[in-house]
Amino acid sequence: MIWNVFIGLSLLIGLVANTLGIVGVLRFPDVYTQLHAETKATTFGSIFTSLAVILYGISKFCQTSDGQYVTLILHALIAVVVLAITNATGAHAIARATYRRGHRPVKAVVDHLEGFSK
Amino acid sequence: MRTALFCVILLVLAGGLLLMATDLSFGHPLRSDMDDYFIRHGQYQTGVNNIVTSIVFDFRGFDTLGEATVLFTAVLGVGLMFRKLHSGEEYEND
Amino acid sequence: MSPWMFVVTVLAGLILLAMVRLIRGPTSANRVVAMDAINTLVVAIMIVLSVVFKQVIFIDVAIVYALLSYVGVLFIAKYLGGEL
Amino acid sequence: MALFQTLKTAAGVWNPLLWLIALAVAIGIGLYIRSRGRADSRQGPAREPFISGNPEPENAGAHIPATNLYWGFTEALKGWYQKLLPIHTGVLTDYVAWFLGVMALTFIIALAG
Amino acid sequence: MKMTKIVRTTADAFYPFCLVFGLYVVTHGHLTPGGGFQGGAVMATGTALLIVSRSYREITGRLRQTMLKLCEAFGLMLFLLAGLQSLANARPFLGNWLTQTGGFVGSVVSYGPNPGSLDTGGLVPLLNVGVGLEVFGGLTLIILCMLSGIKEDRP
Amino acid sequence: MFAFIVTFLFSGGVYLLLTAGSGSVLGFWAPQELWVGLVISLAAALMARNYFFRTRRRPLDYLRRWVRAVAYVFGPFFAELTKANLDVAYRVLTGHMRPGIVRVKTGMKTDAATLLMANSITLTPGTLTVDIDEETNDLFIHMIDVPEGMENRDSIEVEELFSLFNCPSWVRRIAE
Amino acid sequence: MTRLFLALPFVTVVILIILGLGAMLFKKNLIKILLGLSLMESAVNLLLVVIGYRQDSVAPIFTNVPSGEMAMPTVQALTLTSIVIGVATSAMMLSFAMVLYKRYGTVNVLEIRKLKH
Amino acid sequence: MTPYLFFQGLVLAGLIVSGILVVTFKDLLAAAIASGAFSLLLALEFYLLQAPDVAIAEAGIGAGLTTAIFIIAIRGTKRYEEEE
Amino acid sequence: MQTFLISHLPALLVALPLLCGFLMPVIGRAGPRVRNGWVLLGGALTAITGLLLAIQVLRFGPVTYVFGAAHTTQTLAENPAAAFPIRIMFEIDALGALMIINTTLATLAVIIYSVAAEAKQSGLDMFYALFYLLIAGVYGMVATGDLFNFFVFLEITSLAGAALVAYRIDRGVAVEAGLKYALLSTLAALAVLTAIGILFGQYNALNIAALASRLQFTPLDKVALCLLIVPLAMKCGAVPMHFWTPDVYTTAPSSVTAFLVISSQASLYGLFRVLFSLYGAMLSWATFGWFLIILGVLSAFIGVTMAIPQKDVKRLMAYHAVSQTGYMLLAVGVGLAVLGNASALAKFGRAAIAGGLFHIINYASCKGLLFLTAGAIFLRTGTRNLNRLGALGHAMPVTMVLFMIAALAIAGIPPFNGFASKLMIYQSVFHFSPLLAIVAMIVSILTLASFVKVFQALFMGPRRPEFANVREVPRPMLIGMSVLAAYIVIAGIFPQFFVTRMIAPAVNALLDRAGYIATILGGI
Repeated sequence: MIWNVFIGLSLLIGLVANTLGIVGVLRFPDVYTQLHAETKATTFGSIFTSLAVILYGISKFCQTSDGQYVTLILHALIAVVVLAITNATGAHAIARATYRRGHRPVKAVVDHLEGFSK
Repeated sequence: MRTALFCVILLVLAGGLLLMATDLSFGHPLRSDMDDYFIRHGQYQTGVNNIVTSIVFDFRGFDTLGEATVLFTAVLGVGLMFRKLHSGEEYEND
Repeated sequence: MSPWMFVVTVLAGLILLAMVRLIRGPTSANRVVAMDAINTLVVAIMIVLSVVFKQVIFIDVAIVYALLSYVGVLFIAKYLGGEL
Repeated sequence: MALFQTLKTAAGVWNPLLWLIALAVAIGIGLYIRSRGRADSRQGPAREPFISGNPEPENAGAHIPATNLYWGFTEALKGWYQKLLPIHTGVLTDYVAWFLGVMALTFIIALAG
Repeated sequence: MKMTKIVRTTADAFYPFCLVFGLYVVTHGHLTPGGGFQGGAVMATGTALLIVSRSYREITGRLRQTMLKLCEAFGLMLFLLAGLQSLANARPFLGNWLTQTGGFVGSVVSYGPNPGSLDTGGLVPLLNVGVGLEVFGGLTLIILCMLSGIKEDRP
Repeated sequence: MFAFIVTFLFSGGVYLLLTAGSGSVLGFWAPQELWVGLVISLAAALMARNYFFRTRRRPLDYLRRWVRAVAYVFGPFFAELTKANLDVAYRVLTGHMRPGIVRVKTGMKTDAATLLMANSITLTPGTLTVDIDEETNDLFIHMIDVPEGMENRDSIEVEELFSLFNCPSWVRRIAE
Repeated sequence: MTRLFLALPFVTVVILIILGLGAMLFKKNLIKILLGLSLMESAVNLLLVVIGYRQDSVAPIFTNVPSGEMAMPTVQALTLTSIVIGVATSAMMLSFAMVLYKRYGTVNVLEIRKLKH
Repeated sequence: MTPYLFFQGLVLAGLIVSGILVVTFKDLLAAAIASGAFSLLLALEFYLLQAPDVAIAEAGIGAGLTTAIFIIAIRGTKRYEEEE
Repeated sequence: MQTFLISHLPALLVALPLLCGFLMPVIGRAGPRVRNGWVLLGGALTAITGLLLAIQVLRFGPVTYVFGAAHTTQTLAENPAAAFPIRIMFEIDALGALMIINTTLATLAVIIYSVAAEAKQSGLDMFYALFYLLIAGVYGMVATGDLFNFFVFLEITSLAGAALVAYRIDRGVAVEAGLKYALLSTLAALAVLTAIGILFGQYNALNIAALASRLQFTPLDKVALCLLIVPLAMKCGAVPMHFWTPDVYTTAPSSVTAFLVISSQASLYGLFRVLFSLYGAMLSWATFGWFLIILGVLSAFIGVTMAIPQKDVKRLMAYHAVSQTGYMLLAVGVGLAVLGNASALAKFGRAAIAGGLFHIINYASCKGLLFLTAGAIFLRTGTRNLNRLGALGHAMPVTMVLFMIAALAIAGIPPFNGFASKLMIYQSVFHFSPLLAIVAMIVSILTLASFVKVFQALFMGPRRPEFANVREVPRPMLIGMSVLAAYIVIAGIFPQFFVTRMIAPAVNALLDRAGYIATILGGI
């Protein structure tokens, strides 16, 4: 039973984080701030929904000790790790491309990258 | 005029194809004897757990050969497009 | 409706929301952001759905998905940055 | 011999061997008639081609370009060609449109009839 | 032109992962979702990562088109010769002459859900490997060739 | 040769993770999985050895670093990530922001450390890596809320970005 | 309502096919036409898979599967074949378009018409 | 109507929307991005239809490589579709 | 050993060209001599396999081959009453054998020709590899008994064809034609795939015979029929959809053009197969018979009138290709229209179909030879413009004779083979509708007229200075062309031999839908 509480909690956190992330993508004015919302919030949300799956796998494994739940846990873990790294790097790539394209941050107070060119 | 004609063509095609939505039902195939055979016997006959793979590589392996050939053809085609021409290799096309 | 299914449905709704950014996004970079968000959400959906369907092997799809859409994003970013 | 049988069509027969023999006979007759002619008939000014009194052109100028060969024919069928040639636009979209149009027409024919 | 150090390092780190995962998908094609095409596509994505993170000149210095062509031809020949080999084993073309023999990849499988074992399937894993190699070489070559097309006009 | 071995070990580890739960040898693996895994890791290592690993280090050291990396991901990094999300939630709900791009001196010496640092920065509160100075490994980050006074400085130190833990030192110990 | 949702997959397929055809008929840019074509290919793949779906079925893979009726596997095999064929044709036609742009300087189909009459 | 059907309806709606975007965007890069998102959703749909093999293939080939190829082709030609 | 090879001929028919094609990029690295040797060896082996298989079919009846089954029982359900094939099968009946002979003839000629004709070009190993894939695709299309497999081979054929059409990339015109071909082919293949999906969703079978035995002819089947026949008619170049034909045939290298004719005839074969064997008894014959007839008449007339004002020699010939395809569609359409009327069928329908099928192989040889001679002229002079060519008869006498043979044959002048098939078509069509026969004859006359023009423009006239150093083409090219010329003369002098041995069984196979189904469903 205690597992179910944790699973439910993780799912809830994941949902809230994802929702906030998407709302951020919709509300924020420029690419950089949207990337903030997208990268952090949706990655966080996906990690928590996957954490729920992992917890589910652990609880099932404790009950049945079936090999397939090991697979479930490990594969979910790998998916999450891959997702986190690719999201962070992808966000960096998009941000850099946007800057190189000439879009400057909206209402920026400081821009050290301005004169720095390759 | 042209646009109207094209729209009529598209409408007729859409109408004909929409028959699918009424005659075929989603989730309840009309017949499935061949697929039932695959599901019941495929695993034993080929020793493959994944029935899709057993069909792709065993029951319909020849299609897969053809498909690999298509990919090979595309690679050759792309290679032909971006090959280096010999110096002075020209064909008159008038 | 099980909690898993509820989560999945809400996430699908979020995908449709993210599509609003895909439609409106003034520049291509905004659209890439929206596509990235959709991508992340779809991976989450796939992982959760493998519990709904009770089929462990489905998670492989999610891994492939997370891995491969990254390449698409990188190509678009490289093009946007004028480096391709 | 199956090889030498006559080809039976819906309403008649056709035997190429007989035709070849007939052809050979005709050629033989022609050659015979030709050999009976006078050898010196084309001497003198009769050899020169008569081109409305103009002098005979040089070798290269004697060549008639292919476009001019059926000028009369295409001129006579001008109306037909004026309809036909603009259809061949060379635009890819038109090719696709004709294909889909025929398909739509066939849909109507098949589903109605 | 090459992308930043961050992207390059990520690509380098993911490259062996892509290869291993692709080969995993290929070799487990008869047990889990996947197979030759999907695994080959994953492996090709690994090289696509390398290609996208580096400049064209650097990547052509490292990835040889000849090797990829050989890889492709080898995969196809594996497929075709495995098919022709079954003629010699009194089966029709592409007959599965290895399955259920108890040998190399011929463990006997009975009907029903089971966790699955790698040494089943007979010819199928072999064909999977062939197609995987072919798709890997082919898709990489396509991307490389198309890139060479856009690099031609720019010194 | 050394790079080959490290890549081989990494590939083998990934393969073992992927196939865990398939049998009972050594707890989780079927015997044929191990053989196939050996072949696959060899093949992958053969192809990827020039990319995956470029610096020279002692093997035992390597292992220790991996353990540290796992600890980092589950400890400080996760805490920062949580904080980042609270931050994002705050911004989304209020819309308060004061963006800017600042230069951060990291002082990282290797590529891996730079990567880890950059990804940590991207996933932690209010910061996003935009560009990198290839020579000095300095990062240019987009901050959603530049603190008062920071816009006047030429560059900032990386430690200023993290409030809960000293992530940069973790990163240095993992990957340098 | 349920009937509508049951018919929705097929309706989607038809809508996507018509969208692709519309792109091919009304658009003048070659790349756009090819995008429409790949859209149609996806739609046909979707049609094939939708045909083979059975309600409340499980995937046709026996590894660690819960008991239940299985979806039809043949169509999935056909779809696999068709996906790879799709990417092959797309790649080839796109490289044609690139070479064409290099020679003609345009990808507008109204200007790619050296061959006519 | 089951939750499954409702969820599937959402995904199909997303498919249709992104399909329309692919056709209507004048900016070819945006169209290619929309095509990538379309492929992602299509893979999710295949996943829902219990076809994980096809989903992997679509995710890998459709979302990753086809997007890459289209981007290269757009780089090799030109980005904007001119007005008629 | 012999029986072993004989029993596996259908598999080898496709496997051998594929083997040659797959190894070509590897072998091509060993140098041009090795590569040419490999090309010729592969061509010879392929041709021998095809001929042996065709002879076997014509002598001993239809051949079926099941791919991948250990025993024939594995192809069927356990209940013999509801037996159905689940694996891919090749089913080669007399019609398939006719197409195989056709393909073999062209393969031989074109391979020998191309070794000399294309010798100085770049990317040749890829060129020959694609050529072998094209050959394998055509063989597969005409031999297969499985609808999805037909689709796969259709794709191979169109993709390889498109890549070969675009071979001459230096000006971009060829690439334009290749793009048009590839795009239309892909569209056609997609339509075929949709039809396959619809049929599979209703009847859950992919084998043509099994599908035919289960067909109900519901409205959805009518949609599938349209989705099958219109693309195939487009691929064989019937008139409102013929626009790609001149573009593609003009710009491709000549050896490729000669083989593209064969590949479009394979589509024609598929069209007949769908109409007769798959749908057959279900169709409203008159509707679809007239559909074919109208397509045929339009093709014949518009094709030939478009040919006359052309000034590019290959483009002119391409329009003639459209026109000649019209004859086949017309003749078979007449046969289809009277399918329900037994007396009319016996009186002239059968002869009409025989004429149409005989014209397939005759036309392929004539048109192939014409394109090959055009290629020879292009090789020596570097132009295809009729206005600039001329007086080549002095320098290239053998080519001139070969051209004359082909032109006379395709215009229907005795004693060449074109006359025999055209005579059959005229007479049987005359019984059906005299007007159609008159149109067909007018078309024939116009064909002759335009070839007189070509002949005059190419070979006649006094010597010209710009072609002073034009020589006869190399011997391998002449040999390749002579293969086709020999067939033209032989089939022209002994037409009855071919009709009784090849065409009549093919007509029976085409009309005997129950037999086609029973070969697979009843025989096991």
